Amino acid sequence: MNRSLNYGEAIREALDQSLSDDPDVVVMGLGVPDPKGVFGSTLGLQERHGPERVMDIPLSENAVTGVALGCAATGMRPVLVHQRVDFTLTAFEQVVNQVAKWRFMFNDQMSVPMVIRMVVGRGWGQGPQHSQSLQALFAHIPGLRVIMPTTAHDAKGMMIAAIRSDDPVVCLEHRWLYSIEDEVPESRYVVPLDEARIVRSGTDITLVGVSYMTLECLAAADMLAEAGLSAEVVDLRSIRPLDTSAIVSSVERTSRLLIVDNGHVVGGVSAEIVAAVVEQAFSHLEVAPERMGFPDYPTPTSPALADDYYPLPHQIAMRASEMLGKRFSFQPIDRGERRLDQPHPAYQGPF
Amino acid sequence: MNRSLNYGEAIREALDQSLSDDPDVVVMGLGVPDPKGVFGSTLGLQERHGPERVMDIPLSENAVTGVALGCAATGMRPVLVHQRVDFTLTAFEQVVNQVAKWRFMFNDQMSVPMVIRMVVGRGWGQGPQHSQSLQALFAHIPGLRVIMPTTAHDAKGMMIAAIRSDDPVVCLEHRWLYSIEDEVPESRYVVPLDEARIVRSGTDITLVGVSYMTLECLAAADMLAEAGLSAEVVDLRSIRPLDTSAIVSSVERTSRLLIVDNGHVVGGVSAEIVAAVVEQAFSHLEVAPERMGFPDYPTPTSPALADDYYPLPHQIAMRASEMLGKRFSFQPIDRGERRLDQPHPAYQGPF
Amino acid sequence: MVEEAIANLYPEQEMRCPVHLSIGQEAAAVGVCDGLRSGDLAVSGHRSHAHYLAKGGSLKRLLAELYGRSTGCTGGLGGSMHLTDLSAGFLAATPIVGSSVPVAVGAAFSAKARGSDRLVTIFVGDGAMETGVVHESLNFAVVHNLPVLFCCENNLYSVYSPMEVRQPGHRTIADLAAGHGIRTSAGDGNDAEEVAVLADDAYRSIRAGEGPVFLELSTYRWREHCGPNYDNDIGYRSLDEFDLWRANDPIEVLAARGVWSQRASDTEEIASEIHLAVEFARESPFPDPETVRYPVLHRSVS
Amino acid sequence: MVEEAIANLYPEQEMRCPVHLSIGQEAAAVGVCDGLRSGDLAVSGHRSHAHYLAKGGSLKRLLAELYGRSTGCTGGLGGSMHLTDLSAGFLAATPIVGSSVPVAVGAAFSAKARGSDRLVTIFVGDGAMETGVVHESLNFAVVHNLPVLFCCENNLYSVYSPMEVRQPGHRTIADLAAGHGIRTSAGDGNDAEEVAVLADDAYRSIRAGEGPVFLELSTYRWREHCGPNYDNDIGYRSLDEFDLWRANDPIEVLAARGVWSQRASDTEEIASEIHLAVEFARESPFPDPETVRYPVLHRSVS
Ligand SMILES: Cc1ncc(C[n+]2csc(CCOP(=O)(O)OP(=O)(O)O)c2C)c(N)n1
Ligand SMILES: Cc1ncc(C[n+]2csc(CCOP(=O)(O)OP(=O)(O)O)c2C)c(N)n1
Ligand SMILES: [Mg+2]
Ligand SMILES: [Mg+2]
Repeated sequence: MNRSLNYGEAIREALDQSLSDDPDVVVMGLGVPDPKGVFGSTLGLQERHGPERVMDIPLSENAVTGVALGCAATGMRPVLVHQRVDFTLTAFEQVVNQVAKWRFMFNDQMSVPMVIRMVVGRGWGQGPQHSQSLQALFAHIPGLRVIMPTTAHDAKGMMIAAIRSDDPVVCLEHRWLYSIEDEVPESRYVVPLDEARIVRSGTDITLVGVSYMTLECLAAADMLAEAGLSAEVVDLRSIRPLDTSAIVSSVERTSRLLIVDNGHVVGGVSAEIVAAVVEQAFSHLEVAPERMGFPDYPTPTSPALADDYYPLPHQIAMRASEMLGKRFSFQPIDRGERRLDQPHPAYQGPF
Repeated sequence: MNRSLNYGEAIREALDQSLSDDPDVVVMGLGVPDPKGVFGSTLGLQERHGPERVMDIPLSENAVTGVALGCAATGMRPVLVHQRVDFTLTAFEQVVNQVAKWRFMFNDQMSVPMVIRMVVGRGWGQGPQHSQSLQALFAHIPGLRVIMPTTAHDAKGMMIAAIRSDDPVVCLEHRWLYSIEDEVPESRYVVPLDEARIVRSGTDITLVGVSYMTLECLAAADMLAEAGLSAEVVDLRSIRPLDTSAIVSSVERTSRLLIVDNGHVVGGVSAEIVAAVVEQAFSHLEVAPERMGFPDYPTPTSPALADDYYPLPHQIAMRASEMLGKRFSFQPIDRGERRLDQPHPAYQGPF
Repeated sequence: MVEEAIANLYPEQEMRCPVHLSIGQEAAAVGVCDGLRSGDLAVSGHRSHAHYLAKGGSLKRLLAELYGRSTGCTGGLGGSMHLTDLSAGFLAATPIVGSSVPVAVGAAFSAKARGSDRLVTIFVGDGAMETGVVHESLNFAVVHNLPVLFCCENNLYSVYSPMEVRQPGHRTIADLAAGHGIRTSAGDGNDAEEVAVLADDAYRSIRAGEGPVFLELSTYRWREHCGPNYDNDIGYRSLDEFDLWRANDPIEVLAARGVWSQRASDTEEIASEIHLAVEFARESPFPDPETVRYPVLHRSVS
Repeated sequence: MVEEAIANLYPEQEMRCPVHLSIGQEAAAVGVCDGLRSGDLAVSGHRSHAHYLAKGGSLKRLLAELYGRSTGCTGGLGGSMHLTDLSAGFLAATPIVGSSVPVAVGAAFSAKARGSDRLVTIFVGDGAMETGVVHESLNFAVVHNLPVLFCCENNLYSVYSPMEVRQPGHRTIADLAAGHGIRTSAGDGNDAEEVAVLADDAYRSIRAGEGPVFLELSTYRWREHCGPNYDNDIGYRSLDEFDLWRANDPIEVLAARGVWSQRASDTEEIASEIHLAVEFARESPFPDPETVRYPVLHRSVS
């Protein structure tokens, strides 16, 4: 029970177990069986389950999304894997017009049990076309489920749930989470696809984190605690449907809401959260909910510019304390030799 | 000055004048020179400006978007035309990864002066794949301008501005607006791409309408007026950037905000408006801002179902009056013989 | 006759959805579906009524769907442009051009993966051959040697756009497909017998595991692109051209050859079947808005 | 040598962006760009350094870009994967596979529309041929008879994926392109002279208004897909295969033929140029975050 796996290994185990349990599951995507195995998440699967069930594809993301839909509509449970969400825009038509709509427009006569895994890049100069985080685009489309697990534990449980789900599930995985370990049971467990999780209780303000930003929120909560402020941290996990009630009930306790999205603020997931919370908990709010996330321009490549692009824990703590009417000066986390375009080494579970 | 044109004619005049004024302008799209001329909006243009400048394309929206980008980056000003926004999802990769980002990621060394016109379908059973209204997807992407003119007057002025703009502009045109007339000057005038417009002043509540929904808001404002309530109606017009200050200053006067989007509510443009207004005018709000729009499922085809899909004036009036703490019962507009899957005949300018 | 009935009734405005009729192109549908077994699947695009019926779809459920009724093959949710009928082996028709093609390929992939002897036929138009996704689909089908027939009904137009502005004149559509290394053939799409021979030939080799086949059929649409009327007056095609194709009526072709004679009793029988289907559609209830408002997503898994 | 220098310096972690090196594939870039005039444009994808330099790009600005400096060809915003240098006639390189191809076609369209004699060359890999957008682009170029050369460097791999899982073995990439009715040729991509002859031949016919040409060049990437190292140890390709291609070194090919002999003085000169460029890059300032935060949109029009 105390076994540790990292995020990539956890996903691999979910795929491995699903492939073993259900002959209808197939895994396909560019590089799935290659020596790198999509950052380790598909390593060894082809050897274990054969080239018919774990396969590479041509550089045709659009058609292969349709192929997966054809498989799903005729009884299989395909898992499509993309090394960057940016690449999957080529398949956006299939996802939005077809995958999301078949079950509805065909009057529930068939379901579309497929999973589309997309990795979100960050750092090391991946720049404008390899590090977008486009969950908001999928979050707007009825018929899709959209998840962004943060911990290795949730990654495994939600992946198993996604594969078993009869709805299409889009799963966005942040690259910087891959090496982070957490307690991951060996059993085939399921984490619900539509529930946020309180990762740290607090009383003064609710911080909602999306994916990697949940870890930054936890670090910010530490800083706030040192300053005597108590932040509750919610790991959103489900982007569509949103678990509004979990957030609302947290805000009913703390009266303050700061969302830290891993994506553009404008027109993003954080806007929907604000709107939903305002609709349901207006009278509980002491101050206006605020949002942090990516600024309103594409990701620049040079580390000199990219360092400035992402919210950092001390900035989150600062904003939270301002919402509480305080003004402390929080110091950036000590990163030793590490530059900001690499993941923070200290983030390790269990969470 | 009192000349009337309908929306389609107004766009055609904008294209015609732009083609005449600037040899770099070209217009391309499926069916552009055909006998129907994209609902009339491109009729006669090929005859006037030649097949090199006004042209049909192969059924390759994705590549042609790249072609237009290549034209724009080398000094031309292409206008791409699509008969449905749904079709343009095939080109989403080009729009998001390339068109929106070139100017930024190439450090302003070139600009991308292109316009992508997309018609939004509605009614007559166009159903799940021909009547989406996906402005929220484009609104999330930095580097794009996104507009949705409501009146024929604005359609012409904003189209001319869009063509002259050095940024890529996505213009979404609601099919039901095409036959509606308004005063449209013959001159080459410009309507700013980033300003909302107050179409009706009021004191009790601010109704923000998106595209066709602005007309429904005006009808609702009439009903409210009969009940003694004074609604201000704002025609959003610009989806990206949002004219937040216009909305905020209206809300500062009325203390109440109801947004009626022509699109899905969840994760939509209305969420961004709520979030922005809450951030800037929290203390002015008497009640929580509310949102209306399309429900969280795809558009069904049967009129028996589609009738229920779109907000109607009496429902808007009802919601507004509830936000004012009143409860009136408003009657549906009398549509005579017309069913709800056809445009309302009474909507005519000047607005 | 079915589609003529639709065309006649459409102006009553009770079928409130766009319809793309196949009148003039019937031979392709009939000839190609002739060799399909009931366990095989057909997939189509925006112009799909003929394919649906030829694959054994229910006339009643089709008409009810056009009339937006709950008894339609998608319960009124899809309308003319989005059909499905798994009981007839008709997987789906969807109207984004090209977009249903990879789905058909996926169905063939799944058939092969599960060791079934199912075969899939996908219908496309000449315009669809300009979409990238069709090329990606052809390549995928060839690489995986899938049991799928691509049937292209080349009716010379994409809406009102002639070939010249869309494709080069010095290659055929079959040539284009052949670039992918797929077996191709081509024939007269207005001759149901010829079509059936070509299709059967294709099915034989597909069933023998020799991989996908591409079939180009030349044909012509008589009515307007979308809607019930003739549109030779609007000027995108010549009356001469129309008359030439009109003379090559797929039904007359068979009749002239004596293969099929449309006897008065047949005509009557069909007419009465159509009549019954229309009645059925008209008398069927509309879907109930309350039931549509179900949440789109299934309940969570556990 | 330039890219070897990049490979050597990369582990210092001062070039903080992904790099896709062309070592082993130089002959294609050099031979194809040889016949381009300065007013012509080149466009590329993720593996673009060689194309950029061969088209006359600045070594200093390239290295400064890799080092993320404000003096880089995109001021540090783009990095290795997003290059542009209009002064060198290098329109753009962008790394979404296939995505820059229609843009190149658009540049050719615009050249033709404006009556210029400009020609555009677009470089793609074998993997890109599997993307739908490349097919749409080929068709568009042929229909409009555009002045564009499609140059495909077939290095047998897409990342670590071999041809078998992506394309059928019984047709070549040139065959595939030929389906579109485009003129094609193919040759040894490791022989710069042969490449130049094929390219010049293509340019002659393109400049004569005879429309686009497609050129398939076989070649091989020596190092890993992305990054500075050799990766023959990870098992996706055989050492035999590697050695075979290694023996066919594009530079040795020329040297053996006596066309070009790499004299010590040349080597020294190049080394010093590289050294200077690296110095330039290292000493250049980083871009200023303040200036990047400008609003993305131009001011409104009036
Ligand atoms: C991606 C996309 N672009 C445009 C359209 C609009 N459209 C509907 S049918 C059609 C023509 C298709 O031509 P073809 O494939 O030859 O079929 P036909 O109508 O001739 O049977 C077009 C352009 C669409 N449905 N999808
Ligand atoms: C649409 C898309 N899918 C996937 C990728 C990831 N990717 C980057 S390069 C590459 C391989 C391309 O192969 P090829 O075209 O043969 O070029 P090569 O690397 O061999 O020069 C892939 C799959 C991408 N950049 N874009
Ligand atoms: Mg056609
Ligand atoms: Mg390659």
